[in-house]
Amino acid sequence: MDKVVSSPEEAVADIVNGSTIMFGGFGVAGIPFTLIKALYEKGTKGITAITNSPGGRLEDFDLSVLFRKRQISEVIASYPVYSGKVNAFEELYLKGEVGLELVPQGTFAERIRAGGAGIPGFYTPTGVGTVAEEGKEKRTFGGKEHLLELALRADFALVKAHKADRMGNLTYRMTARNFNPLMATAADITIAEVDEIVEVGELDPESVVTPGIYVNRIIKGEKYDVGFE
Amino acid sequence: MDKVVSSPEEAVADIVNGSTIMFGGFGVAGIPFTLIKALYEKGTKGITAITNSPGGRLEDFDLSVLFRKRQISEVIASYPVYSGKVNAFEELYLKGEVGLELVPQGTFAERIRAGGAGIPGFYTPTGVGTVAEEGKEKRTFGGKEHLLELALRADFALVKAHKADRMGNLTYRMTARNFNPLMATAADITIAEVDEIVEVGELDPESVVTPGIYVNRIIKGEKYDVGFE
Amino acid sequence: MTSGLSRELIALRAARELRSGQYVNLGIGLPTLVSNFIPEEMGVVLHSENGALGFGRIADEGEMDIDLVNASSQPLTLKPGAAFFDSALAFGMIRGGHVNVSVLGAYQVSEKGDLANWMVTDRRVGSIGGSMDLVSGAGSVIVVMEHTTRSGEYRIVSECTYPLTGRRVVNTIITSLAVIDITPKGLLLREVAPSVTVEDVQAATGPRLLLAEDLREMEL
Amino acid sequence: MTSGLSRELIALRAARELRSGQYVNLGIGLPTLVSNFIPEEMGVVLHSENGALGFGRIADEGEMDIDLVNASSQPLTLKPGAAFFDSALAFGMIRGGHVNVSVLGAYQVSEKGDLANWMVTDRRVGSIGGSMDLVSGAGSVIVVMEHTTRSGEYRIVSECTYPLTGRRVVNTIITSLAVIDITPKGLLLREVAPSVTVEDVQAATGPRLLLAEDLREMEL
Repeated sequence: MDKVVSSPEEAVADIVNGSTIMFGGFGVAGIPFTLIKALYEKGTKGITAITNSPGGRLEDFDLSVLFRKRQISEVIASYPVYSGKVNAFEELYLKGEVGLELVPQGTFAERIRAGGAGIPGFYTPTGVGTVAEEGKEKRTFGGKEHLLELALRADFALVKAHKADRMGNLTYRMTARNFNPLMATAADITIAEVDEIVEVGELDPESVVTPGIYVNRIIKGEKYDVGFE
Repeated sequence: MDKVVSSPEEAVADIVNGSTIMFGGFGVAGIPFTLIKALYEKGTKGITAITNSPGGRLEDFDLSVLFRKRQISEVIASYPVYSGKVNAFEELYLKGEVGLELVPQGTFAERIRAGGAGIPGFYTPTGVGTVAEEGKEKRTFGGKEHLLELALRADFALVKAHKADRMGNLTYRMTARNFNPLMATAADITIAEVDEIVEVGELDPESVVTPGIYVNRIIKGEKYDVGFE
Repeated sequence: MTSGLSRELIALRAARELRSGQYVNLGIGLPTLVSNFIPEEMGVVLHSENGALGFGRIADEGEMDIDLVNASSQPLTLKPGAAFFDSALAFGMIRGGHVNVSVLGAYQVSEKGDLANWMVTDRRVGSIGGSMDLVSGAGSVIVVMEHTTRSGEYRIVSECTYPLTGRRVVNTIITSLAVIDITPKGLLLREVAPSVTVEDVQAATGPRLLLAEDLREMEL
Repeated sequence: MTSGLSRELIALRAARELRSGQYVNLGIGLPTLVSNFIPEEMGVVLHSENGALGFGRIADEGEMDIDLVNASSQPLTLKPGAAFFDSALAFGMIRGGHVNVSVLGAYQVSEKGDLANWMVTDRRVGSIGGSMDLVSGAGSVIVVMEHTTRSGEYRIVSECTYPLTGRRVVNTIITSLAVIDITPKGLLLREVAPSVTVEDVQAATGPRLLLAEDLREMEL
C-alpha cells in the first residue's frame, strides 16, 4: 500500500470542472499551496470551494490565484474577507461572479466533521438571533433555542500536513493543523500535501492525527517561503 | 496552576450520592481502577454510571466492585454483558435492582462527544429498524432514515490516561485511549488517574490528546497488575 | 451429513474474501480469528472499534500488553503504520463509510439480509456493542458463523426471530458449509465446503437457495 | 473631552479583568493585544480558535514561524504546557462551555448586551469567523473597543443597527473611556479612565448609564 503519487499534476488529474473541493488552512497556516498551484495550472472551472477563508493573506499562493483565474464559482466559508484590504474573492463577489454561503466558524468545522463521521445533521446554539439562523429549523433543547445544521461533504479534500508515511498516516505542525484533519475525513478523495514523506513505521502510532484510512493520495509539497505580511 | 491532588480520597471527596458519573475504559484497557477503588471505599450510593461496559472482565478491579456493594442504580452502556459469564451488573439487573439504557456503541461515543462539545442532539443512521429506534424521533436525510440522539453529560468523569502534566494535559497509551478523551470533555468535573505525572513542558504539544482545559484533578494511579483473563 | 469446516477454516475462507487495500473491521468472536489468516503482503488494514488501525495477529503469551487489545479484549500485536485514536473517531470511520468491510458473527441471518447477532431472547439482556454501527456504515458486511445451531436449528432463515442488529445489511454469509450471497432475488449459493453437497446445504438452510452459475467447491 | 485610553491601555485594563486559572479566548484585532499584558504568574491560559491552548505573547521578528499563529494570523510564542488540536476540538471547547472568558472587539454593543462585531452594513459582505460561537459558548464575554467611532458616533447604543453577532451576550464593556457592566437593570458604569468624568462617558454613550455604588477611576 503506497499512496504517494509522483507529481502534483497526477494528484489533481481527475478533478473535473464543477467539483466541490475542501481546502485546508487558516489565515496563513496549513494551506496546500502546491496543490492549489496544480489546480491553477490544470485550469479546473466551476469549483465550489469549502474553505475557512477564500484567501488574501498570501495572495500569490493561496486561493486568490484561483479567483483571479475565475476558477471558483461558489464559496462556503466562515471568514471570507479581511478588514482593511479587498481580496480577490470580494472583488468577484461584489460583481456577482461568485456566490457565498457564510457560516459561523464553529458550525463550519462541525459540519465538516459531521460529513466525515456519517452524521447528516446536528443542533447548535451558535447563530440564534442572527442572520445565521435564516432558513434554518429551530428547536429548543434545555430551554434554549438551537439551529439544525447539515453536514458538509466534498468530492475532493486538498489538505496540508507535516509528515506522511506511505500508508497515508498524517501528522501536522502547530496551528497548521486547523481544518485539515476534519476535511481529510469528509471527501470522496483526500489528497495530502506534506513537508516530508517517511517510511511506514516511522510515525509514532500515538501521535498520528489523521489515520491513513482517510487519505487517498500523498505528494511532497514544494517549499514555499511565504513569510508574514 | 497545579491540578495534582494528593490522594484518591481527596480526588473523589465531593462525589455525593445520586451523582451521574462517566467511567472510561473498554474491556480491560483504560479503566480508572484507583478511582473506582476510592469510590468503593467512600461508599457513594445511587450512582448513574455512563460506561461502555459495566465491568466483569476484571471483576476484582472494575465496576463490578461497585455493583456488588449496590452503589450503582442506573447504567447507560453499550456492552453490558459478556457471553459465557454473568457479571455483577447482570445479576442485579435480572433482579430489577439496576436499570439499563442500552445504546449502540458508536451512538454512545457520539452522544458523549456531543455533550462535551455543546451539541444537544444529532441524527444517526445507526439502529434504524431495531430496538434502538424505540421512542426516538425519525427523520429522513438523503432518502435514508435516521434517529435523533441526545447528548450525554455527567457530574463527574473518571478517566484513565498515561501521562499528565500538572496543568492537566493528558496522553494515552494504545487502546487504553478509547472513551477516556471523550468523557474528559463531557462532565462538570473531570478527574484523571494516570501512570505518570510530569512537569509542565515535558509533554509534546503536538501529542497531547486531552488538553488541560478539560481536566480538573489529577492523581497518580496505583499500579495494578491485572493480567489477562 | 458432515459438520463442515472448523472455526479456523471458516476464518481462513473469510480472509480470502478480502482484497488488497481494504480497511476491514473484525467483530467480536469468530471474526477476530480472521486476523490470523491475512497474509502480510495482502495489504489489508485491520480496524478495531476500540481505537486502533493497522494491527496484526493476536499476541502470544510473552508479548501481551493490557493496553493493546481488540474489541474482544484479546491481546494484539502491532504492525508498522498503525495508529491509535478515540472511540468517536473509531466510529466516525465506521459510520462515515470509511471502513470497507465488516466481518461479523451472527445468531441468525434472513434471506433479505437482516442480521440478528446481539441478543438471544431468553437471556433478557444483550450487548449491542459496535455491531449496529458496523452494519449501518461499512461498505459491505460479511457474516461468519456455524451454518446451524448445535441442536441443528436453522440460522439462515426467512425471518429472524431474535432481536435485529440491522435490516437488509448482510452481503455475504460464510459458514461451516457454504458461501452464500444475499441478492435481490434471494440467497445465492456460491460455494460449498469440501465433501459437502448442495443438498446438505439446502437441508441446513431455512429458505430455498438459488444456485450460482459458477457454483463450486471452496478452495482452502 | 479627552480621547481616553490608548489601545494598549484598553488591552492592559482588559487583562486586569482576568483571574487565575481561567481559560481565555482573545478575538481578532484589539483583543489579541491583551496577550502582551498577562503576567506569567497569573496562571491564565490563552485559547485560540485555530487550534492552540497555552500560547504567550506575540512573537518578535526573529522567532516567527508561519505554522504558529493566532486567529489574526499574527505570529505567536509558545509557553510550556501548550497543546495543539484541530478546529472541531477548538470549537468544542468554546461551544461546550469550557472557555471561561471571551474577549472580543465590537462595532456596537446594545444596553441589553447585544453585540454587532462582524459586518459594517455598507460593505455588503463580512466575516463571521468564530465570534458567534464565542458569544454563545464562553462563560463570560468582555468587549474591548474605542468608546465611539472616529467620527464620534455612539458604539454603545439602545439597539444595534449593524448585523448582530449574538443577542444578550455581552457581560462587560472596556473602552477608551470606561468599564461598564451589562446588568438586568441596564448599563452600570463601574470605572472611568483617568481624567475622564462621568459626564464625558455619558455624553459618548447612547443609553442612560447607571452609576455603580463603588464607581471609581481605573487603576492602570
